[in-house]
Amino acid sequence: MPLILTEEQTMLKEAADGFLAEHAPITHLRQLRDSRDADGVSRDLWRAFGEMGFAGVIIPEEHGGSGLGAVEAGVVAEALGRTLTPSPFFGSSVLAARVLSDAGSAEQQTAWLPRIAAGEAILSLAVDEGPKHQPSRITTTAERSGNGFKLNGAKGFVLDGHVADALIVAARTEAGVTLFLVDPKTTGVEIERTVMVDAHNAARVTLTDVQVDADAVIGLVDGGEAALEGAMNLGRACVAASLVGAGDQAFISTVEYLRTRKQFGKAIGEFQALQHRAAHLFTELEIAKAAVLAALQRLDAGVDKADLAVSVAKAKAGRVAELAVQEAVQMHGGVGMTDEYDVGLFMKRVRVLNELLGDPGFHAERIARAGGY
Amino acid sequence: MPLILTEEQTMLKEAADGFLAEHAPITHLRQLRDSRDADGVSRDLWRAFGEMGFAGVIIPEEHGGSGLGAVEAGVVAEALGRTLTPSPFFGSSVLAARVLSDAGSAEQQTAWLPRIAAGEAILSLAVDEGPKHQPSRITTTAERSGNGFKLNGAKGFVLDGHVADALIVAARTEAGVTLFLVDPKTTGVEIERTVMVDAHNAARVTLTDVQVDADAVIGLVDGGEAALEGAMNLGRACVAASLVGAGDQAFISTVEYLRTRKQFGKAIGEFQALQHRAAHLFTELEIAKAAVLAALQRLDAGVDKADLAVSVAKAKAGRVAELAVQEAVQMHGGVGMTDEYDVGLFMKRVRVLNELLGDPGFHAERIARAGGY
Amino acid sequence: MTDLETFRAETRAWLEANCPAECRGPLENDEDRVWGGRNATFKTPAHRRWMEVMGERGWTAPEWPTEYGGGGLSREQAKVLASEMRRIDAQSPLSSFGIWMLGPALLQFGTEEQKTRFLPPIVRGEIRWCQGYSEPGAGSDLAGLQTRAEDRGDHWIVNGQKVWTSYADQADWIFCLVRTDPDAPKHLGISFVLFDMATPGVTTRPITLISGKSPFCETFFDNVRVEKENLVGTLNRGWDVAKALLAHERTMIGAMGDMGRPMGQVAVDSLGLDDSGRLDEPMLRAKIAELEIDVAAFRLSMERVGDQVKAKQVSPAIASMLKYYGSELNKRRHELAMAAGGSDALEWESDRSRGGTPAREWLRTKANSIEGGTSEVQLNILAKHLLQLPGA
Amino acid sequence: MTDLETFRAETRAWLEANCPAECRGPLENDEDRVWGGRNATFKTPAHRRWMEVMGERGWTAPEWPTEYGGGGLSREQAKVLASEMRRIDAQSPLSSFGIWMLGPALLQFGTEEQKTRFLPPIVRGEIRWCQGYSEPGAGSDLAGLQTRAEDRGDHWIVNGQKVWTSYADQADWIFCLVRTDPDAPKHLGISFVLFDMATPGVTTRPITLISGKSPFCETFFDNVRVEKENLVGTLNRGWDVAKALLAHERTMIGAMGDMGRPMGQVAVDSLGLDDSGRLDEPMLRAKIAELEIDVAAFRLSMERVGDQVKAKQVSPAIASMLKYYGSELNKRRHELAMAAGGSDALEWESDRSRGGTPAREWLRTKANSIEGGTSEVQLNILAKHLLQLPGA
Repeated sequence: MPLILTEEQTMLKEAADGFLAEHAPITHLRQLRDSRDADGVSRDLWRAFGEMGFAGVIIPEEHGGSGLGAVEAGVVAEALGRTLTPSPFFGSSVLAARVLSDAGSAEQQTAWLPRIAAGEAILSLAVDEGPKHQPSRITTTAERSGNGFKLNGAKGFVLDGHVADALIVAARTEAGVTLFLVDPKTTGVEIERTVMVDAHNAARVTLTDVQVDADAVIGLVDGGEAALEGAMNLGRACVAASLVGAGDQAFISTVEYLRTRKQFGKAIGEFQALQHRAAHLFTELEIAKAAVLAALQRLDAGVDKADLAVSVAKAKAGRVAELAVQEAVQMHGGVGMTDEYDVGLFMKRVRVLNELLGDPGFHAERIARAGGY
Repeated sequence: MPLILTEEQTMLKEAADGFLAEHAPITHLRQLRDSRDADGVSRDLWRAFGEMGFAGVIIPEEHGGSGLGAVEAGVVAEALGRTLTPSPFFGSSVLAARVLSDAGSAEQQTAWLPRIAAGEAILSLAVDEGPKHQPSRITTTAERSGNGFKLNGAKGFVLDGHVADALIVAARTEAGVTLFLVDPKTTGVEIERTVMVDAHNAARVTLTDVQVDADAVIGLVDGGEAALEGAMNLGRACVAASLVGAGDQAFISTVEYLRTRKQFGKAIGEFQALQHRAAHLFTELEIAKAAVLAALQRLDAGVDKADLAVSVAKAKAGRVAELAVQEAVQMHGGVGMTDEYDVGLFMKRVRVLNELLGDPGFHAERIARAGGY
Repeated sequence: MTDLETFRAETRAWLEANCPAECRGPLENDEDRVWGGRNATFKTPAHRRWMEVMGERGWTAPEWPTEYGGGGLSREQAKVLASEMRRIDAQSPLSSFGIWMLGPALLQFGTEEQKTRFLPPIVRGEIRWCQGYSEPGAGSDLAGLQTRAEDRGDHWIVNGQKVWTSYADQADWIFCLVRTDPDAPKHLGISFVLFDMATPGVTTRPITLISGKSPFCETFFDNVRVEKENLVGTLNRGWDVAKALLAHERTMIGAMGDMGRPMGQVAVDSLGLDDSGRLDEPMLRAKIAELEIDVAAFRLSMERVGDQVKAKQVSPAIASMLKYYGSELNKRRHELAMAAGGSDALEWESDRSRGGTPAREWLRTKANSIEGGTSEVQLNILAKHLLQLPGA
Repeated sequence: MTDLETFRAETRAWLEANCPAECRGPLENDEDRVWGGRNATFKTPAHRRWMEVMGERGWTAPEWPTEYGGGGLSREQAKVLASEMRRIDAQSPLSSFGIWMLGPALLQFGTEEQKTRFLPPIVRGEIRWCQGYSEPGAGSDLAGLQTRAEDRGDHWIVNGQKVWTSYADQADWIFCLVRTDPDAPKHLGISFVLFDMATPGVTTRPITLISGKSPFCETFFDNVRVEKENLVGTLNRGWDVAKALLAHERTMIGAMGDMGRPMGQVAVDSLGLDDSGRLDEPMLRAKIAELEIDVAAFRLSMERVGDQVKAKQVSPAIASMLKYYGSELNKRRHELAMAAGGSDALEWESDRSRGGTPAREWLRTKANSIEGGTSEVQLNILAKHLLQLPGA
């Protein structure tokens, strides 16, 4: 398969870019942030997302979704990276939708997938516990209790957890990891919104003797790891796409600034030292784009070692986006440091996306382990 | 103590630079290399080194040396780095001289130190065994046998081992490491010269049931580690000084080339991209110089954690010298790739010095371990 | 007992007697600093007292001559004073751009009258100064500034705009670069002048940074009257004064790279160790070790440059080297601190993150390589003055 | 069976029948390559036969038109041929700058007569070509070349010197840039000409590189006669031909970054694993993992550029991106290979190091970012053509 978007995918990209430019440009983020919006995310926008088919991009058509694949989810994620739009896309449309589509019971799917696709429900996946992404070391426990389970533990970095209609909680059971669908209103669930540096949304979730029924289990008891890993890999590739979107957009603004800003009697883009750095960054971004598209395509193709392609993409996109926003602020000079200019917002968002679902170091470690060294 | 050379040290530096410029400029290295000299090193030059007081720079005056310290040894090492002169300085005047001064018996000192100082004898320290410097994992053994010991093992990267009048071999004994003074003509000692990429000299030494007397032991049985580590730290700091010398000299030639070479109708040093890279490299070199001088001063002062200062110096000087020679070849362009120009010789030498007594990764690991992480 | 030992003993006794308990121990946060000035605020009355007693003795500016209110100490005595203050963990009695920047410039370029008039109130913390250099159109190209001063006989009328004026909204006076000859080559038509921020026509507006609120302001001059007696140095040669002052600022900013706890420890606290006793994030660990080597080497380099300057072995342009490397290093340091902090460090408002301190500090460091001359400007200076490359 | 399947079956059968056993399996070293030419040498008679049978079929240049001796294959067929050759590990029958570089230029710019005359002997390996571009004074500034061609009616007289002429001492003919109008702006007075290296006045001298002996030569022209019929393209517009040809060369050199065994494995072989199953050099390990990520991403980027070029979604200047990144990556790769090899890799002549192969390969990679246009030139091209920065 060629490493370029198909015609349909290109149309989707144009639709997503167009929709976001009109309905959720960066001013949308600023408005939510500066008004100290209680949710930090717009439910109206989210429903419009549903109507456009973006919220249900990977959800099967029989459940009201668009029935598309990873590449298409990545296209939407990249567009969100360009406009920095806060939305429950990663948590709800990618991670939760994928877990439920893969491992959910018919009842669970019927109950939630159409509502996610319509942008009516927001679901959140609760995996991380410490400051770093370490999904192999989940310590939240679920003990058998009555007809179901009793959950105890603390989760952090739960995307949009404070506005979630349901949580998917990964907990350790006797012989593995199990995924639970938890109503946030259940006794013992405490949710604290954590306002993040990028004005996107996350929460800390504390579970104290939270009693859930047996039908809260998604898939098999002790058998949640595969669905979790599958969803996270899709999530990682989409986050990588968003990193490329954010990095590339910061780069585009910077090149424009280089062309127009004058110092020492000429456009600063005439200075060869900046030209070379910009050309280097361009190169890195193109290479990151290839890695991200390849990872998405491989997820769709279900090939062996797609997880490694995902790690390459997440690590590479992360490092490159980091370079892009650093160069963007530096080349913008003083104004790049002001809240009034947008480049700082890209720097903040890239920092968060880099931490999300494993930073470049986490993925480099996966590459090294898989390479037997 | 100020981080600059004293007046006496400056005079020594001028003497060393002057002597080498006259008697052993880079043409001396080329002559030895291109004539395929059997030794790869000039004994006449080495005796002249002795007469100048360089060969015995750290050897106490009562043994015919100059009785100076680490800073002075570093001054000579830096000068050798600038002219790429092959000489037994590291192996004989630094490592072996330090081991014997620190731990040798009166007989051993009397037998060897004056001859090293005079440039009449060449001694080599045999530590490394595998491709990397791992002095904590010596596997060469010395078993008690008759009135002495029987040595077995294989050593590599033994500086000037093929012309050594005596070898100091680090071997594992029952409860530690012991240092042995071994006559290379002893039965069971096989020495193979390994012509190195930089046309400096090293050898592989194989020891098969090599019988030595008890008086071959330097210092205490099982107690050689301290003397070994002390000598290696001095050696590392001196190698770092040589790295700075080589890197700085390559940089000086490059700046000169930038001023004179014309392309696109102007001196290539007018191109801002090259200016910034040169200025960055200048900065790195100045910082490396500070780290090296500080390490040498701390060794002389005998302060706590001088070993960490040495690791900082060796790692920093190594990385910076590597950058310096890479930039030198690249900025020289095609001619930098030719054997006719000297920059390639600097690249080769820096590669070898980087590997010698622990590469930057080895020293970074020491820093991390010492930092408790 | 040598004179210096006597001085140490006396200083120790005096500090013990005069440094209030409230003024010992680390600052809790930057807002607790004492800046002095007409509208000075103090965390406690003790902080005011501490500023005043130190100011009276001239020890807020220990090496300035006593005739201008300074401490009149020798370099060695000043080092003793500093070490004795460190010994009891005494806070700085006064933070002041007057002491750090304007004072040295006035001592070098000012008239006797200016020194007598302006220096003592600086020492005593009575007048707070700010710096008017950068303009919206003239950032790196500082000499391209447009704020103009029209000659009106015994005074100038100043019109224009400055930006990045630290604490302009709280300062009493400003030292400012203005264009006094619009027809001269750009470096030659600039003058260095002083005026009161209360002069009619001066307005300020704070700038919000990506890290949040900031001390920086935009400052507007609308027909501001400036007396000619407040010209420092020669007319149209203000660039020389500015350069001397910038070298000072650069060394200050460069020194940032030297701050804070060892990064390895920061990371261990956040992430813990693995079974082999190594930081439980191998890739991050490798980057931290490289950083720590660079930090250690940079610290030594600052020391060496100090010694070289003292021994007159180096050009003053070397300040650009420290500025460049120190600020890049500090940025790298905070990138790693953010990685070590993980998602905890991403919180922006929580108590847990002390109001987003790690993230705000991280973002703040991005200005290090811009303020006081960008990294690019420093590299240009090095290429020109230290490498003497053609056309630099 | 589709046509392509039929073609595959036939190709497989033909290769089985015609590719000698001696020509299967990896080349032992670079000197075993078949370069053809008047003075061709062959490792074995089988290697000559292999070149000849492939040449007859046009399969040394599979996609060239049959009328010029080529294979006349479609892109899909050519891929099948390549994959079938890989299947039996067939060695390349012919290495040739004629096929890689001159041929595509002639197909685009040559006259019918030139194509008929020069292409078939290239395909059959009868004439070996070399490239005369760089000059001592004109490296990166290729268009600054000084070799001049004086007009003498039906021929030119060429005088000057070239450098970095690969295999000039073994080539039969040269394609060469010469200045035909010394008064024109420098890009406009250059012509692209062909001549026989046996012409009186042509001499060559090999260049020794830092990695040892090399295929590169200095080449001198002393009153060399060149027929006007051997001009390719338009007089004084040789720069267009040269540029087209360089883009080709750049992609080739960039592809270097893609070569070889995974670096992690190379390092494990040399250094082993620690108790936790990780490479026993933690700092090196971190660098290798970063390299492998970059190598994997670069490989994908080459694939993507190929697909973009095919879909006409990208400027041809993109070749500069691959050239730049690929050669820098290859240099980094060999730096790490040297670190992984440790002191063993420093040996220069021993059998153990196969005559210093690791070190010689490492040193050789340093030319990657110089030959075919330096990294700096590639960045200039990207800044100008892809970023459209002013003054680039």
